Amino acid sequence: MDAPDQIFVLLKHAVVSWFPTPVQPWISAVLSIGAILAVYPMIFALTTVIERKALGRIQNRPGPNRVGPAGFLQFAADGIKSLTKEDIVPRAADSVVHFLAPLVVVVPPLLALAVLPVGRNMVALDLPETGLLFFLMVGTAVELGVFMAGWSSHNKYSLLGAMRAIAQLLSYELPLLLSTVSVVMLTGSLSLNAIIGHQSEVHAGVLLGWNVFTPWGAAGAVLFFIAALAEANRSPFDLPEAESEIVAGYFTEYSGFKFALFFLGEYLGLFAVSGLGITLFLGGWLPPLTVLSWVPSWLWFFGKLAVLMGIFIWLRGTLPRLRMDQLMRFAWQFLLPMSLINLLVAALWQYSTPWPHLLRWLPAAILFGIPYLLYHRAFLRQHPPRTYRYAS
Amino acid sequence: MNPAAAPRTFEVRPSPDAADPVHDGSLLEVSLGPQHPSTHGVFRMDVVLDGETVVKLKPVFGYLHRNHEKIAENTSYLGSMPYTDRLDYFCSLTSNWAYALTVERLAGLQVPERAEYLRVITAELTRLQNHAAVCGFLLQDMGALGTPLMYAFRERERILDLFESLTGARMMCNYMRFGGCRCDTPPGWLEQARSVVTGFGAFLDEFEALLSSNEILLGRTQGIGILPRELAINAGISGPMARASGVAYDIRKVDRYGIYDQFEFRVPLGDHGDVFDRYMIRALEMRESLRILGAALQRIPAGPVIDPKAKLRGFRPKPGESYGRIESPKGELGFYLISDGGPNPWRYRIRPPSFINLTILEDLCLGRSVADAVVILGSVDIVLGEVDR
Amino acid sequence: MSAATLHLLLAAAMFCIGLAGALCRRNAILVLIGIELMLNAANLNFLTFWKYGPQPQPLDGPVFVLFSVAIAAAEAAVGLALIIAIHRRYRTTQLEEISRLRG
Amino acid sequence: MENLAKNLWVIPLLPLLAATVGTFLPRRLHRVTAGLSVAALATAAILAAAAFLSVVRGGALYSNVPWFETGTLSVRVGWILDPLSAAMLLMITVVGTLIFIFSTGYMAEDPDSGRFFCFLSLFAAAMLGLILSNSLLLLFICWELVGLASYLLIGFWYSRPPAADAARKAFLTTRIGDLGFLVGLIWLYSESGTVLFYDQGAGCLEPAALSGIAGRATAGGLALGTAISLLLFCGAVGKSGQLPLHVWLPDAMEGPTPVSALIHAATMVAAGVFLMARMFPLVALGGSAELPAPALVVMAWTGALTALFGALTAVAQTDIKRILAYSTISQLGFMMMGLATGGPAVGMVHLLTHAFFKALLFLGAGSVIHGCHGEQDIRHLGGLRRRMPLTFATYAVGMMALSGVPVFFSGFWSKDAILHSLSHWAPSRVPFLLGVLTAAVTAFYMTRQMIYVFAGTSRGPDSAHAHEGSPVLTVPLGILAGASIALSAVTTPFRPWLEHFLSPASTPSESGSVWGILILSALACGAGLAAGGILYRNLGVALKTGRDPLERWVPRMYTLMRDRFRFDEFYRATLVKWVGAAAWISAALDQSLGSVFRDLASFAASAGSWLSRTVDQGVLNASFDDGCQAARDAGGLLSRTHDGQPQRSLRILIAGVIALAAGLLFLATS
Amino acid sequence: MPPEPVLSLAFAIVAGLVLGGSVAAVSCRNRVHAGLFLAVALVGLALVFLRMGAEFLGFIQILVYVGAVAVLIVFAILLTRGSDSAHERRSNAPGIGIGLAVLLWGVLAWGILHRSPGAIATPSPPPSMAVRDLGERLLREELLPLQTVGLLLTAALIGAALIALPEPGISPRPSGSHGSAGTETPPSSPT
Amino acid sequence: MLGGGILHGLAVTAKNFVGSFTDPERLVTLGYPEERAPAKENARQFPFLVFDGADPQAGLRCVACQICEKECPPQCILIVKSKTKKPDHLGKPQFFPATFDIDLSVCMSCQICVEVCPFDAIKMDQEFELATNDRFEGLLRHRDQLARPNAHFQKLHPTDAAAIDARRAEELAKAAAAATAAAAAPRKPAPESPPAA
Repeated sequence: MDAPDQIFVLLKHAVVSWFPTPVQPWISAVLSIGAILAVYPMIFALTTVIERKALGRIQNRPGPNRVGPAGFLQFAADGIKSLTKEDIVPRAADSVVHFLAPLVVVVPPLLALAVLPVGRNMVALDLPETGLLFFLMVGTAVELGVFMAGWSSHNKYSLLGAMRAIAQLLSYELPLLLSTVSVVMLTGSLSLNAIIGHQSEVHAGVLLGWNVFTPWGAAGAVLFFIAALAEANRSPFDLPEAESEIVAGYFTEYSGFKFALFFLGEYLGLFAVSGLGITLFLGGWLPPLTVLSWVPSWLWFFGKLAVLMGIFIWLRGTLPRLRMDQLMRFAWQFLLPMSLINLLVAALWQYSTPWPHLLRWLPAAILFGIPYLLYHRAFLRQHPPRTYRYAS
Repeated sequence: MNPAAAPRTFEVRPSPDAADPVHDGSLLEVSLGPQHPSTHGVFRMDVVLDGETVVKLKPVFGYLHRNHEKIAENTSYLGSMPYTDRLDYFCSLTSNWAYALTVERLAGLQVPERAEYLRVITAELTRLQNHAAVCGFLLQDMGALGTPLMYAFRERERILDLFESLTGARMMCNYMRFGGCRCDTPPGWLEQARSVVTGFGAFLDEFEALLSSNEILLGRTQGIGILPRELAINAGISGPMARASGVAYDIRKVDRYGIYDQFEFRVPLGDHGDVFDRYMIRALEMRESLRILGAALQRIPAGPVIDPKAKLRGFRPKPGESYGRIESPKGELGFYLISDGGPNPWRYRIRPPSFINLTILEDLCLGRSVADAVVILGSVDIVLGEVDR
Repeated sequence: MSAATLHLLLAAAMFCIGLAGALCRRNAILVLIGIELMLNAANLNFLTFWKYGPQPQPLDGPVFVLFSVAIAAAEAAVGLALIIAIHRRYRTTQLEEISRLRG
Repeated sequence: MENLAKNLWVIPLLPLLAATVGTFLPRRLHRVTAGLSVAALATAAILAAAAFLSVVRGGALYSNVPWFETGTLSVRVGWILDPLSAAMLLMITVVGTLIFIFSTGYMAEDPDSGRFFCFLSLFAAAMLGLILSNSLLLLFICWELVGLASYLLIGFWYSRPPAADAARKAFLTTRIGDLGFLVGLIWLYSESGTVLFYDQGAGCLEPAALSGIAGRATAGGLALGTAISLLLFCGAVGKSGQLPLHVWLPDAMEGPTPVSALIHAATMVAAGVFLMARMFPLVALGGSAELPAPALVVMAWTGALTALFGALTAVAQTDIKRILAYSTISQLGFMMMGLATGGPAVGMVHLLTHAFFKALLFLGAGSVIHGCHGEQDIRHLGGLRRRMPLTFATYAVGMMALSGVPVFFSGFWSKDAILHSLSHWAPSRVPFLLGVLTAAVTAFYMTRQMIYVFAGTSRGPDSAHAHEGSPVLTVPLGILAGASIALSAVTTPFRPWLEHFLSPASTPSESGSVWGILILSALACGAGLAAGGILYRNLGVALKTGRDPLERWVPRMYTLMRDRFRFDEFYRATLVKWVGAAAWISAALDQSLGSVFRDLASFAASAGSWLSRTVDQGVLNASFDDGCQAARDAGGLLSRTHDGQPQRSLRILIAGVIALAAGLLFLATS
Repeated sequence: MPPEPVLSLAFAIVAGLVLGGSVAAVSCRNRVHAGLFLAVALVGLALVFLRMGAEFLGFIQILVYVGAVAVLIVFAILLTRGSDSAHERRSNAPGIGIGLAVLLWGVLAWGILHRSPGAIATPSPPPSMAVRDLGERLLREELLPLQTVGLLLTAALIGAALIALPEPGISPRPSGSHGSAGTETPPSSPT
Repeated sequence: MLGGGILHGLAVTAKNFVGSFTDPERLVTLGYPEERAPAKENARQFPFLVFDGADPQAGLRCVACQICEKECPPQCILIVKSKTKKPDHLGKPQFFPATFDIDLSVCMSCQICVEVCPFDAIKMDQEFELATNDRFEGLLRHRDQLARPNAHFQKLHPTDAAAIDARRAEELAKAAAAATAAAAAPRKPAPESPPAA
């Protein structure tokens, strides 16, 4: 009945069942790993092209349009180029660490992607107890990789970039974690599948109970994605690689394939954290309307991912970058308090379950509204509207 | 042992002067440039950083030095004209004008009215495209990934199209001549210019919607790189930079050169003198330029474009000296010439606004972060062709 | 040899390696690294007894480890902050050069 | 009634709110803050009066509420309104309100007075909370808050080093007592399982718990109740300035005078006495009339010594506020004595009466200081009787109350009650004699002060131009003076209403002995007054020599008293030295232990090198120098382990750990 | 479930990782390498935890130690660079330290191997760790310690921030002529 | 409102994103090798030498007067005057450049040579795709490479060319008239006078 939905699951079962029982778990794992290794880098490749094209369009340019149909094979050209470029290791660099750094940056996002449920019954590594924790854990390893890259290059720009990156990653880790905590709190589980399951209840006939449709979920999603942008070094938080200031940050001294690996790692990280956001707030692979449940679940997941990527590209094409102190202040003075408030809102939401719906929104509106107004006032005090006079 | 085979290991040895914080490692000395994505050409800032805070900044330039003044002293008066294009290669027409103005004063040439109008039109168009591009570059330095820059360039291209059809080149226009302009407008040029000017107004609205209320931009630019009014005056700062610090100094108003006294326009002034004011002053000046352009394109008379007395070959002004200055988009651009009656100027000297405006860079950047230094540099609006000459 | 013994031996070895580091290194941060290793060896011991040992309460070991991890994090933060402050003041992180407090 | 008990928390909350609001008010609105504080405390006073009346009508009541629950532990707090707290409540709010009103005049010119009133309100709130709490925990929190507030207030002029030092001293000294208090508190909690005083039979001061404590002994043979009581008494000693820990009290005069009034009359020092009164069921555990509980004996002796010490010290002081401070110490000793010998009612009555007239005296002193532009040295004052008649009159009332001038002044009656209970105290007669002596000395030094300040002619430029303050300053004085006199109506032994109210069970004293003690007490007072009057009658002449008349009479004694019996010097010479010595010893131990190790190591190395040398010479025929060099190398290598590094200590520690572990294992396996 | 072999290959690998990482972390001359090896050792330890079925703790281990502590350490190394050469000077009496450590290990190993092996090796039913149970335990029985630890962490955070904040007056700004900054100039270490 | 500016900016970029598909005014980029901007008559790149008629050698207008060589600001022109003479379009014997080299790697396209040339012999070409591997010889243009027929000039700069051609025709006619008026000297046939445009 739901053949398109479960097609990959069935396919895998079919393939696995060809093998003798003792090796079946291994085959299953290999297949899952293979799928992750095939799908996400492919999406990465496509995303780079689409991003460049979309940025071009935002900037009134056509974007890459030479290689392949409408330029869509550009990634292949880029890949071949980066593979064939000379791999330059600075003489002063710490060559072993320099070599390992891109690997340390690429592997954790791949691991993290393994626990993301991309569709019904489609998760490579199901950790019913600790799925979310595993995800957050592997995310932290990236910091070390970034540091290794920046330090081993023996370049001042790299060092500055690495310092910025670590400060940024450490600071935004906190709001990211705290905004996921609200979900965990209300779901009562660290399992990503359980979190999706929790969001599957039907409200008002059509809308599913995605977390983003609750006040704490909406705010949490916004906070989460802001922090996710920073964790993934995306504009406007791309300070660690701010080219106008520190050339390319921690991977200034990388070239060729290693550079491509950093690029890959960054995008995989973005996918992973976006996928987590989808799972936590946007209902994972659940459709938005019950009438649309005939669409395969994995399509929903990847569709949501695509929409998120589109928004990220859009943001990247619009916003200037923050300064380091503003970045840190934003994390500690805005995101962190707000995510703490969000926790409070989530708790209130939980305790106000018997209340009428409109009344349940009220505390959230107040709790978010007042700090928002305060921030607004503070901003206005710092940046009052200016008028200009003219010489007589 | 072969001395050429240097050891592969690299060790940061403490300098003998251990008290020097640069060498004991607490400060970081970084050379931004001359090949750095944000230095607007081959400019270099030797920056000493404490963390990310600039504690010392030394502007280093000269990488683009072309011996312009000495070449001009060994070239005919006319032969220097194309070189002025290359001073400020964003604004070749205003450089042309400044040089032509100076030589005209030296030689006592009159400029026909149509030529004056053409000069005003091209100069204001130059101002438009320069300011638009500078605002774009400023945002680029802030990491806006080129979107505002691309919008600015889209409009700039339209203006460059106008220049190309008028002068034959998009950037190295070489258009002015002593006593007028090299050639008259091609047919349909004025209409095209009017439509470009109209479109530019719409572009400005969009540009300001994109940027002027953007919180990140406000945060990045307000209160940054404050240039006090006194310092601006004492350091001889001119152009939008001085006006952003509240110095009411616009040579179009002060000198009323050309026919600027026939146009209505205002000179916007800032009160804070920070990066945001410099950006906004440029945006407001573009609006004023649009007013001038509208009027000039409306009123331009027919007639010759060059003084018939002007000689192209064998141009030898009588001995004397003159200083001519105009309000270039970057500030006061002045030429100083001494003629000994020969075919070449005896002394040829330029007062480039970019260079003078750059001198206070360290004052603006000290105590701010590298990111601010880059933005401040972007707001100064320099072109290295003019700085290094 | 039982699994418990093996794990305990591993923990002991880790502890002693950390100890050697804490005893021998001159740099304060490296000493801190040794101390971290010792702390983690203790954690391993707790878990070993939780897993293989007699259990008065089922979750004693993990709870203890959790607290130990939290406190270790605080310790590391404060320790490193101290080292950085000392570095800023005396421009060294060598233990024997930081001797202002010696009698 | 129930409502009243449930809503008692409003009373401390009012000043607390005033403090909170005042904190957030901008500095320039300090008048608003002051007004708010006065209004809050005045409202609290009205509520307190209502509460007092209800207690008079209906007796004690309390209410407990759960505060928070952590896991299996549930912490409950509660409010209690019994005669003890009701009387204290009324006293604190009334006296406090008057002091607040006085402060609005006194501090009017200080730009920081907003802060001052915030602290004052916090002080009052903490004290009220302390009075009302039915829970050791809450009481302790308020206790510490009182300490904090006093620290803030004493150091209010924190830019003046003496003020900052005094604040620190007060904080640290009381902290020593608090340490004992905390230990006692925890002990009590662990023994009784509750922190509530009264909880329908389950509270720690109720018979069930007390009987559980009674009869049990600690490791040293001390009764459990006594041990806990003594620990709690440590806190009271610290807070109430009893003998070894009194040193902070005089120094606390560095704060603004209204603060001194508040600390010495109504709040801080009263806390200790109040604590002992509150805990009296526990303190008196296991005692009888013939053989009082050991804790009570300690208290009585401490009080007696403190009383005499304070009085004697006050005799030789020259700072108007210091005299009062030592008199407070002395009176606190009286209270402790009364508490220990006659039960809580006796001590508390003196506490209440003393609160009024001591507040009166301090505010009077404040008025004098205010009128004399900050001059505090009585040698430079004088002749103020004519210049400040109102202050003089009220001050005289306060002085007579404190001295115990018979019949009309409440101090006489309350002191008399204490002397009376002392005279019946079974263990010893000495405290009684000390008490009588103290009473005489009290009258003496107060006379001395009066003469110095108000009589004769002015001896300084500031007192020459003294003037009476505004009504804001004088009206509270008048009210307090009236109260000091009026209170005698309810404290006489013939109609001891207050005493009965506080402790209905206390037995009425026999009238015969009453008269004896009354007369004795009046005689003592009269002797003191007379001695003072005679000795200081020609003060102006006497001071020409630059020496106090008493100093001429008993110079050595006078010096000793002037130097406060050299307590501070004693502490400096002992405690501080001891700490230093301990540090020195441990350092020396460190050194010598290291040397021992080093010597052992080098001896081993020498032995090794001797061996190697022998082998060298014998077998390899190597030179003597080589052997020495080897020895030096080895010794040097080993001695490098002792270069004054933290790691050296770590090494020794680890060696010890290894030895210990090996020994234990060896013992365990064998 | 079959009883797992005592000395499995997996254990050998993770134990090797732990021990190798530890040894390298304390013996590396390059400080940053030492920090990175610490991370390796701690990851190895996390793997040991995972093998013991303490998933949650293993992840927490990596989250806290690798993600925070190790990064902090290398960051601190970076911040304090330049005070002395990037490479460590020779150790502080390595013989004694190593000797003591080996001795201690010997004693401990002796104790582990000989001290009532029965008490340790009695395998009780293999415990499992449900995160929910852990949370319940923490929030019910251990709430007070948990709050205390929270307080401690907050205090540590604030304290660390305060300590690491640059003291006014001794920041090494080259203000004009160096060394004339004031009386607060740090004493230069004797050579 | 806080964040409003960012939303504003997002709206603008969204408008541009959509506009780049729908509004040709926004998407102004040309796909260069295939698409080219319309040629502008005034556009100038590098100089070339105009010759009349079919024979680049015979019809070269340049008389090797060397004014351009002297006026050229970067001095990228090298002219060696011929030893012999050849008749110009009016039949007057003139020198001609034995060598006429322009180093395009030096030339800065300023058009001053064109302006100072009294013979309308040197004009600006619009060719710009000159990339070469050889930066010395590859960009050094010799006389024969520089020579372009007048038709080329007419195509590039029609207005200019028409005026010049008219003037030259006039001169020719004047010269012819003078010749007929003089009538003494045998008439030298002018080399194929160009047809007037």
